[in-house]
Order: sequence, then C-alpha cells, then structure tokens
Amino acid sequence: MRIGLLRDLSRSAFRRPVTERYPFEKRPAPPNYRGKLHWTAEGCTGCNLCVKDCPAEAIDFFILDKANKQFIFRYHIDRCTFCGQCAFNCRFNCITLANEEWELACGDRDAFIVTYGRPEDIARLDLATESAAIPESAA
Amino acid sequence: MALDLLNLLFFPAGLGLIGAGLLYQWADRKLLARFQNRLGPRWFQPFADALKLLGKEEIHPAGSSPVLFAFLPVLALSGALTAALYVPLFGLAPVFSFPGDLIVTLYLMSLLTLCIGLAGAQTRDRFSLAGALRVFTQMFAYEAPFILALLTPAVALRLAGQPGSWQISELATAAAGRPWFLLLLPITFVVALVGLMGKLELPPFDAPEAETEIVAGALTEYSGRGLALFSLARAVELVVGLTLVTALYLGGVGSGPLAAVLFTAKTVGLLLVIVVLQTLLARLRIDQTVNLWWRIGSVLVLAQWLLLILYQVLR
Amino acid sequence: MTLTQKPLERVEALLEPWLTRTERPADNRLDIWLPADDLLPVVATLVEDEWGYLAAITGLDPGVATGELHVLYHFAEGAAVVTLRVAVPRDEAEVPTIRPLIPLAAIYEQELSEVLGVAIIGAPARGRLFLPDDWPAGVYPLRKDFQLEQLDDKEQGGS
Amino acid sequence: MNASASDRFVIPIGPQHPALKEPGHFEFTVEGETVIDATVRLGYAHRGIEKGAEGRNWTQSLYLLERICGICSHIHSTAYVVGVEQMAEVEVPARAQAIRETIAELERIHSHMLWLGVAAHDAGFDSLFMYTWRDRETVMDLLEAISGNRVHYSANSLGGVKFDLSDETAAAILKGIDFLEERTRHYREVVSQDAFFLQRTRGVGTMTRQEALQLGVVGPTARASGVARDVRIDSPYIAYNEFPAHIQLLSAGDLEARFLVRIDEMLDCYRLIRELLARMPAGELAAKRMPRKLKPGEVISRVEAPRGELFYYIRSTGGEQPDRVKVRTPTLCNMGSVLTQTIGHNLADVPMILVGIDPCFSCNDRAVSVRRAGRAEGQPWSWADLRRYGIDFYRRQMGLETHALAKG
Amino acid sequence: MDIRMGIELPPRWRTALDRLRNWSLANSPWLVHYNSGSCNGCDIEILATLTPRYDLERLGIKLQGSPRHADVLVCTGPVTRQSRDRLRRIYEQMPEPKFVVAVGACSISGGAFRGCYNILGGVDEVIPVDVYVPGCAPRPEAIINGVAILLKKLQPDRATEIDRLLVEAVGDTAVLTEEEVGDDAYAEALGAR
Repeated sequence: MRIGLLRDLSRSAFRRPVTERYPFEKRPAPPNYRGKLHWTAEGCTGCNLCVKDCPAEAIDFFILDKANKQFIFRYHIDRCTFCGQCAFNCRFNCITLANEEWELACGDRDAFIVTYGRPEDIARLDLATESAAIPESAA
Repeated sequence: MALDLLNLLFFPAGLGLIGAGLLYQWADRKLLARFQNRLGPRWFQPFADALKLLGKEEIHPAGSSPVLFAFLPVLALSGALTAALYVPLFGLAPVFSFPGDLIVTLYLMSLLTLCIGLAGAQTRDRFSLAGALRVFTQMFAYEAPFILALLTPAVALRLAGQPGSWQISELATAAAGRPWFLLLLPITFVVALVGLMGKLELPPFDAPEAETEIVAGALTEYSGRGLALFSLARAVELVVGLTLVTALYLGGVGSGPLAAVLFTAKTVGLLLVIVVLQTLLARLRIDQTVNLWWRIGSVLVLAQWLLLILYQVLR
Repeated sequence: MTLTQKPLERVEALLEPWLTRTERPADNRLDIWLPADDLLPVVATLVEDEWGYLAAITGLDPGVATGELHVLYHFAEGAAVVTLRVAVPRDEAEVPTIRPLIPLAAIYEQELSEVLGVAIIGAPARGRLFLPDDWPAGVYPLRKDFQLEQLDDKEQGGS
Repeated sequence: MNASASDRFVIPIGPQHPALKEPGHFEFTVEGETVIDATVRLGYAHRGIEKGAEGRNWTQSLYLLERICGICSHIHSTAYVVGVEQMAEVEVPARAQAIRETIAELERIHSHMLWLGVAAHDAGFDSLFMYTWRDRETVMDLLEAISGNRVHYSANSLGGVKFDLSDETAAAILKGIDFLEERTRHYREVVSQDAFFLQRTRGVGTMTRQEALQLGVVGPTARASGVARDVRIDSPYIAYNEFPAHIQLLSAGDLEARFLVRIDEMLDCYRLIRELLARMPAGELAAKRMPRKLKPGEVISRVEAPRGELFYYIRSTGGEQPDRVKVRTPTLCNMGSVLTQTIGHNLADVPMILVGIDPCFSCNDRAVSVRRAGRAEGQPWSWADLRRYGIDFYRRQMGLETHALAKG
Repeated sequence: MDIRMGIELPPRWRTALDRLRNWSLANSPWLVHYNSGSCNGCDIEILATLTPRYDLERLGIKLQGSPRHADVLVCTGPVTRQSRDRLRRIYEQMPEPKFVVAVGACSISGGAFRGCYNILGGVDEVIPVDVYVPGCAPRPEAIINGVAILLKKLQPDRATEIDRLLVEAVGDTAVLTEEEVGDDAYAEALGAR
C-alpha cells in the first residue's frame, strides 16, 4: 500500500503557498492579451471590415460624412468576444485591444456601451440617429 | 423555542465552547489548505460563516414535518453541548462527573449523527434521503468499533487490577499516572482516531455528503439557521471527540500549572494527524467503508483485547 | 496516396453491385448515391466485412427548390471516407433505420429526425431528446425554410 | 438482491450538479446503492450552432464554431479552417501549420490535466485535484502568453494563423514543459500506485475491445480498450506528417487504463512539442489571398480532439456563408457507453464512470441519447423503513442473509 | 428570518446585529454555479478560482452544491430554451438574501451565439443580475474582481472597511515576485511566462 501525495504534502507543508493575493496585487496580463477595444479615427477609411467580420455584433459603425472622416464607432463590451478579428482585419491599425484593461466587471449594462468619435459628431448622432446616419452594421 | 435557543447559545460556557470549536474548525481548514499549497481561510472564517447562516432566510421544504425540521438542529447542538459537560475540556475538570459518564458521553455523541440522519430522512428530497441512508449505514459501521476502542483503556485498567471505572475524570487521572495508552494499546488508539474521523464525516469517510454524488447529503434541504446549528454542533463534536481521545490515550489530564496548556497542545497535535490523513486519502465508497469497519476495524479491536487478556493471564 | 487507395479499392470491390452512380470529391473519398431501399444491404455488407466504422450521419437540405433532402452516411477507415448518399423526397422524407446493424447509429438517426424531420422507419417512437420540451411540433431548424417566427415566442435573439 | 419496491428510487444528476461542470440531466434508478437503470436528457447546452453558422459569413462562423467548446476550442476551429482551406484550395504555409499543431498539443495537455483534476475531485480526492490544477496553471500561462487569452485562443485565421511564436515564447514553453513533464510522471505514479485511489479506478467500468468497437467509442476511451484509432496517425492533418504523434494503447479498458492512456498522451505531447520547437519551419504566417466567397463544393475534415475524433462536414454553395456545417463531437460517440456501463455499478462509481469518458456537453451541442420510459419516483421513506434498510444494507455487505432480517 | 429570532431588542442592539449580519455576509459568500448552455470556457475559469493559484477560500468564498446553501448564483453561458426554467427554479430555491453574477459575454448578452434559434439571450432575461463580468472567457482574476465588486455593493457604506478586512486577512500588498511564490519548481515554471 502506497500513499501517492505524501511527497507533495511534505513539500507544501514547509513552503509559502503559491496563492496570489489578487485583489490586492495584480499580476500583469501578457503584452498581447486581448482586453478592452480602443478605436482611433486616424487612418480609418470607413471600410467597415471590422463590422463585417465581428462574430458578436459588438461594433456599430456610423458614417456621418465619409469625405470628412466623420465616423462614430460604438463598442458593446457586453457582446464582445475579444477574438481580435476586427484588429486583425483593420489595415490601418485603428483598432487595438488593450492588454491592461481586463477588469471590466460592472453592475449596470449601460456602462458597457462605449462610443468613440469626436464629441460634436456624437452629439450630432444622438439627434440624427434615426435619419442622417444609419448604422452600417444594420445594412 | 427561540428562547431555549438563546439560552443554549448564550450560556457562557456553551458560547466559549462553540467559539473554541469554530477555532478548531478553522485550524482544520487552514491546515488542509496549507497541505494543498493554498493560503486557506482567515481565522474568523468559521465565525463569519456561522453568523451569516444564522442571519439568512430559512426555507422550510414542503412535505417535511415543520416541528421536526426546526427541532432536530436544536437537539443536535444541545446533545453535543451536553456531551461536552462530561469531558475534561482543555484539561479542566468536567462540569459534571459520575460513574458511567463515559457511556453517556458516547451516547450523546451519537445523537448528532442520528439527528443529521433523521433530518435527511424526513425531507422529501432524494439527495437528502440518499444522504440519510449513508449516514445511518456508516454509523452502524463505525459505532461499535469506535465505542469499544474508547472503552478499552478502562478495561485495561480494570484488568491491571486498578479501581478502573466508566468515569471519564477517573480514567483521565489514572491515565496520567502511567505511560500513555497510545503505547500500551496502539491498535485501539488508531481505531479510535479513525472512528472519530468517521463520526465527524471527514474524508475519507465523507461519503454521506459526497457532493459529486448526492449534492450535500442529508442536509441538502437545510438553509439558514438549521444549517448553522448543525455546523455548530459539528464544531462542538470535534472538540469533544478530540478531548476524549486525548484524555484516554494521550496521557490523560496531568496536574500542575501547565496541564491545561499541555492538554490543549495534545488535542491540536491530534487534529494535525487527522488533517494529514484527510489530505492524503481519497474518499471511500460507502460499501468500502462498511467493509473496512466490520472486516478490519472490529477485528482489530478484538485482537487488542485478546492480547490484553493474554498479557494478564501470562503475567 | 497509397494510404487511402487500398481501402477504397476494397470497398469498390465489395459494393460492386451498387456502384451505379459514384463520385470522387477528393482522392481519399468515395461518394456512392443509393436509393433508400439499397441502404440496408450496403451497410450490412460494410459491417460484415468490417470495413471502417460509421463516422457520422449528416442530414442535408439542398434547398427548397430541389424538393429533396439528402442523408449522408460517412464511413471511415484510416484516411479513407466512403459516403453513402441517399436522396429522399422533401414532403415524405424517410429512411430505414440501421441501428440493428450499428447500435451507435441510434443517436445519429435521432438527431437527424429531430433537426431535419427525416422519419426513421423501424425506429421506436421517442420523445424529444435535445430540442427544448416546448419546441413546436413539425418545425425542423435545419431546413432551409425554417424561420425564427415559426417559434411561438419572440424572445430569442439576445439583447 | 431481493429488495422491496421501496428500495428503488431515482437519483437525478444535473443539470445543476457539482459533479457536472456542465448541464446535462441524468437519472439513475438505484436499488440501495446499485444502479439498475440510467437515462440521460441532454440539450441544455443546445444552442443551435449548426444553423447559426449558416447565417454567418465564413470568418464569423470560425469564431462561432470555436465557441462550441471552451476546453477544446482550438481543435474545433482547426477542423473548420482545415476544411475551408481545402475547399478554397489555398496553400497554407508550413510555419502556420506547425504553430497550429503546437497550440493543439498544448491544448491537449491542458485538457488532459484539467480532466485529471476533475476526475480526482469526483473520486473525492481533492488534494490531487488541487495539485493538478495548480500545475495546469503553467500551461494556461503559456497559452495566454502565446495567444492573448486563456480559453479561446483564436489562433486560427482562414488561411493561416494570426500570430507568430517568438523565440522567447518558445524558450518559455520549453521551460514550462520540463516542469510539467516532471509533474506528469509524478501523477502517473500516483494514479497507478496510490492504494486508496486505485480502489476507485482499478477494474471499474471495464470495457473490452469488442464492446468498445460495438459501442463505437473514440479517443482515449477507445485506446484504453485497445482500439488503435487516432486521426493524427490514421489521416494526418496540419503538420502531423512532418511531426508525427505516437499512438498510446492500453488493453485493460477500465478507469485506471483511461487515466494512464491520457497521462501517456501528455508525455507524448511534450516530446512532440519539443520536436516542433526544435524544427519550427520558417516562412509566412498566412496564405497570400483568402477569398471571401468560396466556390461550391463540400469537404470532410477529421481531426483528433483531446476527447477523440472530431468530424466536420462543410458545404458551400458559392456564397459568403456556409451552406451547411455538420459537427460530430467525440462525446456524442462516447456518451452511449456511459449508460450501459453504469448499470450494475455502485452509485458512488457513477461520477467516475461518467468522467471517465471526459464528457463535454457543450461540445455535445446536439447530444441526444436513448431515454427509457421514466420510472415512478421513489416514495419518501418512513424513518422505520430507512433504519431497516440501513441494517439490511450493511448486513448485505457482510454477506449475511437479508430476508431472514426482513422478518425480524 | 434574521439573527434576532423575533425577539424585540433595543434599537442600538438591532443596528449592531444588522451590521454584524452584513459583515458576515460580506465575509462568507457561498457560491452556486449554473451553466445555462455555455461553452465551458467560463466554467473552468470559475473552477480555477478555487485552486491554489487563486484560492478563493482565502476570501471566505466556497462553491456549494446545493442552492439552499448558497448566497450568490454564478451563471455562465447564454440561456437556452431548455435551461430557462431550471435557471429560474435554482434562483427560487436560494434563501434570501441572494445575488446573481453573470460571467462571460454569453451570459450577459448571448455573445457569439446571439440570434441562434435556441438562445433566449443573456441571463438577465430570466432573473435579475447584480454584477456582470465581461470577457470571453474572463481571466480568473477578472471573475474575482466581479465578486469583489459585488461584496462592495453589499455594503456601500463600508466598502473601504471590507478592503481593510480583506487586507488584514491576506497580509501585505507587496507586488508578488517569483521568489515569493511558494513551491520552487512551480515558481520556476511560473517564471516561464
């Protein structure tokens, strides 16, 4: 008769446990971790590829004025599957998934809707959602 | 009922005892965690658990007798507390003591198991039923060897021609005078220790509450106060059991200033042994448990007695 | 591709009498079109000769226009895959059960009958086993003409 | 055993149950502790993925299918992309294939390690569970460092992989693997020698080679019964031609054998990964051009998931979306064996036998199984019944006459 | 049913008892876990939070089998038609006070499965949810973070105090270095990342 874990037990008994004290100490995520999405207007051509291939409809893309690069990029954290396909598709590196932003838990879902874009455009959108700018994702 | 409960909870000795029990439970969990290379709970964890459960809504499952449902936990706790009156807790003199109190204590200790089994048996929930079934099966398995093992020191004393009796305090003092019974009666000591684990339903004898088979066993339907009282009763039982085994096998209750400290240290040492066993052993199936006790446990005890008698005869 | 040639030659020899219409979509595959009646003898032959094992049964809806449903029995040995293709009319779609020959097939056939509505002749009638209990009768999600509106409630979709 | 009707009652397991990390509903009719009937009702995790894929474009479907299962996510997406690339006739660079295989093998390690822990937990051996999962964190860290997520690596893109394996990652992997290998050898000792653990595994749920073939089980479950079936060897995909796996076979067919086969596979994975990293081919990460529309056609793609053969049938009618994606997961094949094996076993063995096939209900999106007519529920017992039964039971354990007792 | 057991106490006692109850609740939240059709990703991560690396027991968190014993219902996965009623029943079985944490994109909104015919959407379509934890799958740390947020919600006035309690429970908050990680071989492997 043999007891298998004797060795492990005797080792652990005299060592500090491996437990991490998470809420009080943070072990940083690896640099390429796929966290919260960030979008910048620079270079965006409104090609809409990010919306086309998103598996979870997590992106609403509004084109107010393609010529003047007036885009609004609305991101739904609560739908996002963090697959990174949008960033992979974007040829102009407008989309990045931040590796340090993964503590996204929250009590209300409204906070999960993030709208990127110039404030004035966003203001315009809210008036004009119905008429002027149709979500391209719907099309 | 509520008032009895308050009395039960708040008569000072009982309160202290419960506190001690919870501390022992913490030590149990903490050591287990450390052996598993984890950090483990904080010192006040069992207290927080118990308080929270006391404060939670108690759902009374349909189809079970409300009186029994509410009464059994109280009975269990009071039984355990009463048992505590007869044992030399922390090496202090027991509150009550009379010839034969060892038998009474052993009976009172079984009360908890009976209550848990009944509690499961009288709900309609199938997990509880299966759990109750296992509780009783296991009890029938370990009870006899366990009791015999705890009676052995008395028998040994009697055979040694000493005025042995069934009185715990006397046994404890008598045990103090001589080499530990652990050395004289190693076999029954092991049986007693393992029997204690069985009584407290600790691994590997936790089949009655094997969560991967029958969710939480007999207490599946209990919530809030009932659950709290049962867990408190378990805590008290842990102290009583450790105390009993220590008093009988680990050199009893000595005298002198440090006696109490020494005694408590012994109980903690005993706990340590129990935790190591918990960590190392995988759960036994209920039928394996039964086999273990009847095929091996009882035989061992009898063998020990035989040796004892032979020793006396030859001498 | 010697790896796959041998088994395929063997199966061609085995199923000689039924090779009326065959295709080779890939060099490790052989598709054999069968009428529903020939299915049992063919499967029996494969089982008797222990050629491979039943890898899966695929139910296929080639489109409402065709008026057909296809049932594909995939047998695999090594890298070689033999597919028995049975086309059944859409309105009374039914195939004979092969579970007397291959017990495992019971699972696949059950799935087939539930999601595509292909009746399995000779199979004991069973309740619904993986679609929800409140699923409307006669609605088969994998048919092309399936609409979410066919489900009584409009809850589904997500928010 | 001649037990009265009241000894018979139905123990439901799941869909919410500690032994099942996933929903699936079993009903075990037991006489005392012995199972005399078993039925299953799955489909709590049925999400309609096959239909969903028809409504998404080829890329979106990739992520949908990857999310069929969170434990073998990479192998699902691999099966899909291999099929799609075959249909699109694109040439995938060798490096991409090698990286795919590396991740696939790491995933196999993580899956088996996880399984070992869960099985130990179901056997009531929590210490082993704790230690295996502690060590499993190492491979999770590696996968996270490589891919950027612990569960859904989304390493595959249509036509290649999304990210490269840098040299320092490779070094990290080797380092981690050395540690894991040493631990795995230790666990092999534990499960093959620990007396108490063997009581729960040796000779339990035995399945002969003949039964295995008849029940059509796949993967480690089959290989533990001596059925030499491993898609990685039978029909090599991605890079398994250049970096072949070695088949692990045992003949005992009981739970212990299933433990050992999986552990041996882990050890083989370490060897394979070392070879891969040593001779990782250089080159591109993805095919030059991947069309959004695929020309009409159909392909069959078979891969070896940690749990056994995974079968994909993909059909295109020339659109941007698949016309039909059929997924046959290994658990679907193995589930049948559980029901037949549990009957006659002790209730305490049921979770072990169930976990023995490493069931994955969410893999099993469409899992169905034969369900017997539901039995009457057991009547709640009177305390007297229960007590008599208790005595009866342990007497029976003692091999004493039971009906003699029923009289008294 | 509260700790006073129906006995009238002076108001000061009562407030004291209430504070005690809140404290105990915040320090021993027991979880029960239900998977309403998820892909296992989140489930294994939840399980991982109990294992030595994260060991939730240090925060008094235990995973319970029976809903009757639990305070917090942790849900994973989108709600399928088949599991909807089960989910509701489990929620009803839990004794008050009870809370719900939805883990993973699917359980919040349906995630990648949105629009599939057997999906009813997120958990909050069926039962009220207190905290959402996005991610696919969220790291174990993220899940712990979600629970911590819930604990603070329990006692908004004493959130900081909870922090203090937790801190004194697990000691200093120095940054975890490799040397500090217990088992040497394991620390070695940790260094691998």
